[in-house]
Amino acid sequence: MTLPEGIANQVVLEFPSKPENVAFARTAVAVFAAQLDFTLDELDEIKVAVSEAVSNAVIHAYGDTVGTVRVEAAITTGGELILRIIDRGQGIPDVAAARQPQWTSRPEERMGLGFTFMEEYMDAVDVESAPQAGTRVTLRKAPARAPIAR
Amino acid sequence: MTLPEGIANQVVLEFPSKPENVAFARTAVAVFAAQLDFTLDELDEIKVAVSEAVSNAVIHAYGDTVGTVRVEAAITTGGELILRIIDRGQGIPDVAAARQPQWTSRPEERMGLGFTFMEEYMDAVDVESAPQAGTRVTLRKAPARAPIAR
Amino acid sequence: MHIKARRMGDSLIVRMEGELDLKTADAFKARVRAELAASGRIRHLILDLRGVPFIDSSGIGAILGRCREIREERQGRVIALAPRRPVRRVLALAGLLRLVDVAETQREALAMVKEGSAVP
Amino acid sequence: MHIKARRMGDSLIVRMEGELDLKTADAFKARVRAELAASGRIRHLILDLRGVPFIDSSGIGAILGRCREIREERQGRVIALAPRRPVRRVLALAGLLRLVDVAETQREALAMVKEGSAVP
Ligand SMILES: Nc1ncnc2c1ncn2[C@@H]1O[C@H](COP(=O)(O)OP(=O)(O)O)[C@@H](O)[C@H]1O
Ligand SMILES: Nc1ncnc2c1ncn2[C@@H]1O[C@H](COP(=O)(O)OP(=O)(O)O)[C@@H](O)[C@H]1O
Repeated sequence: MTLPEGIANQVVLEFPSKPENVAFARTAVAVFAAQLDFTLDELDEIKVAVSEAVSNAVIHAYGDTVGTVRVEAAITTGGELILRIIDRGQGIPDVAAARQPQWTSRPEERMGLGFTFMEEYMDAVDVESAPQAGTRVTLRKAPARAPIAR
Repeated sequence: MTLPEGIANQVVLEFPSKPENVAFARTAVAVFAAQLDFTLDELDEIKVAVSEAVSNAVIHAYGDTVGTVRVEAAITTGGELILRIIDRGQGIPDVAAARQPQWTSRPEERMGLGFTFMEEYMDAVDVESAPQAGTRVTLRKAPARAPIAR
Repeated sequence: MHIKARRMGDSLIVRMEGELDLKTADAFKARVRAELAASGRIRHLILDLRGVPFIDSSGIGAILGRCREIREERQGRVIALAPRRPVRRVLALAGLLRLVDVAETQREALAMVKEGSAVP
Repeated sequence: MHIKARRMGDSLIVRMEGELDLKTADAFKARVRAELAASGRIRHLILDLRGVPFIDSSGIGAILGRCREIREERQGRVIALAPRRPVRRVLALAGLLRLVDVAETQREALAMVKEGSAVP
């Protein structure tokens, strides 16, 4: 494994889109993130953000079927955490709308707060999505007490 | 992700062979294993076994270079945990010798207890290895209080 | 997630142990609904969150749904009992503290539902 | 892994916080060696393991190496202070309890090295 330029360490997780794997994913990512100097509050925030992004892949991406969820977690040489949560599901037709607080395609069951929590708890959120191809959510966060070196 | 016949759930981890990722791997596997009804002692045992197998891939497989370590963790429909720790490194010339207690190729630094700990703490240990192709260690364990259904 | 529920006067006290997320929210929801259906006397809901180390928007959604039922159908109150720091922060972030009061002890929670018996 | 070391009489007390594995064993080894090199008065090693939740064969190897140095070069004893259950089980499994005595308190550990000053 030659690490990409600017990446100090990296782990990849792959698992089926089952609800019980949401806890696995957020905990595994938090353990990896702890290689950086995050506070406990920050690690909790990362857990929530991962939980939201992975829950979305489980609920929204594959309808009633089970697909693969891939989580890439990297630590840059500058000390920033970059997370990518990737599915090969149905995609988001209108990303800008979906990111609005309280916007949800399932108003009966969901609150539409997933993206809001990701925004609130991470430094940056980026969403790339294509119909029938899937969705890739990129989340970034650096420890507040050790600003990233560039 | 169509799960293989007889597999109820499965996660894959991939990471570079760096010492700091040993803790990541054992913790992530333990979190996944907790989906079965293991006791805390059993989860500790699984952590030790994973730590040994992943440490071996980090120390022995790739010499002074960094390679990829892959960990596949599966739960069978019968309720057994199956772990595969896979590297594409130099392989083990004589597996039977290597598995002997206190046998190590690095007597200055190592104790040769890794395989012994794996044997002691898991129900079954299987080692496949080929020179210059790599090593695959398979570890199995079922919760003692809930014997596997077949 | 382990859930225990018991009634005290016109309050239902639900004690949870475990993380409240996509996997576990349905069990919580089903349990509270079953308890409410079983007893028309229940007006208030006290959620004992001491054993809950984590919550996300799926868990928030499950709590919010119960708030609506309690407040609209029973004209009662929902009290969160001693949420841990990460859970408290998420409750605040979601704006749930406008609908749910926080008590630090069960005694305090029971006093809260006794004192003001109307929706606050 | 945080390591603190201090000398009390002819004992070196090393307190560790964190998991003792491939990543951290070297720091432990280097620290004890440095302390031993710095003071010829040290005869005994007390390893305060209260803050160590995990150990594997890499950690065992690091402790065993220190045992050899203490016993052979200083004719002293090594005491494991209050190892937690998973650590204690691995120490036993590795056969290390033949070389290392276990004390439950620091007081007990210090009494142990005082009483029998020879290798047991
Ligand atoms: N991975 C995904 N695949 C398909 N659609 C998604 C995905 N993630 C989010 N969405 C869409 O975006 C909407 C908003 O997401 P979110 O803010 O997390 O709220 P919620 O999950 O509560 O609906 C979802 O309702 C869904 O329609
Ligand atoms: N993944 C691996 N790749 C190459 N060699 C290995 C691997 N795992 C184990 N070995 C060989 O087997 C020996 C015994 O392994 P083990 O019992 O874990 O002891 P130790 O790691 O302390 O040497 C090692 O010293 C090494 O030579």
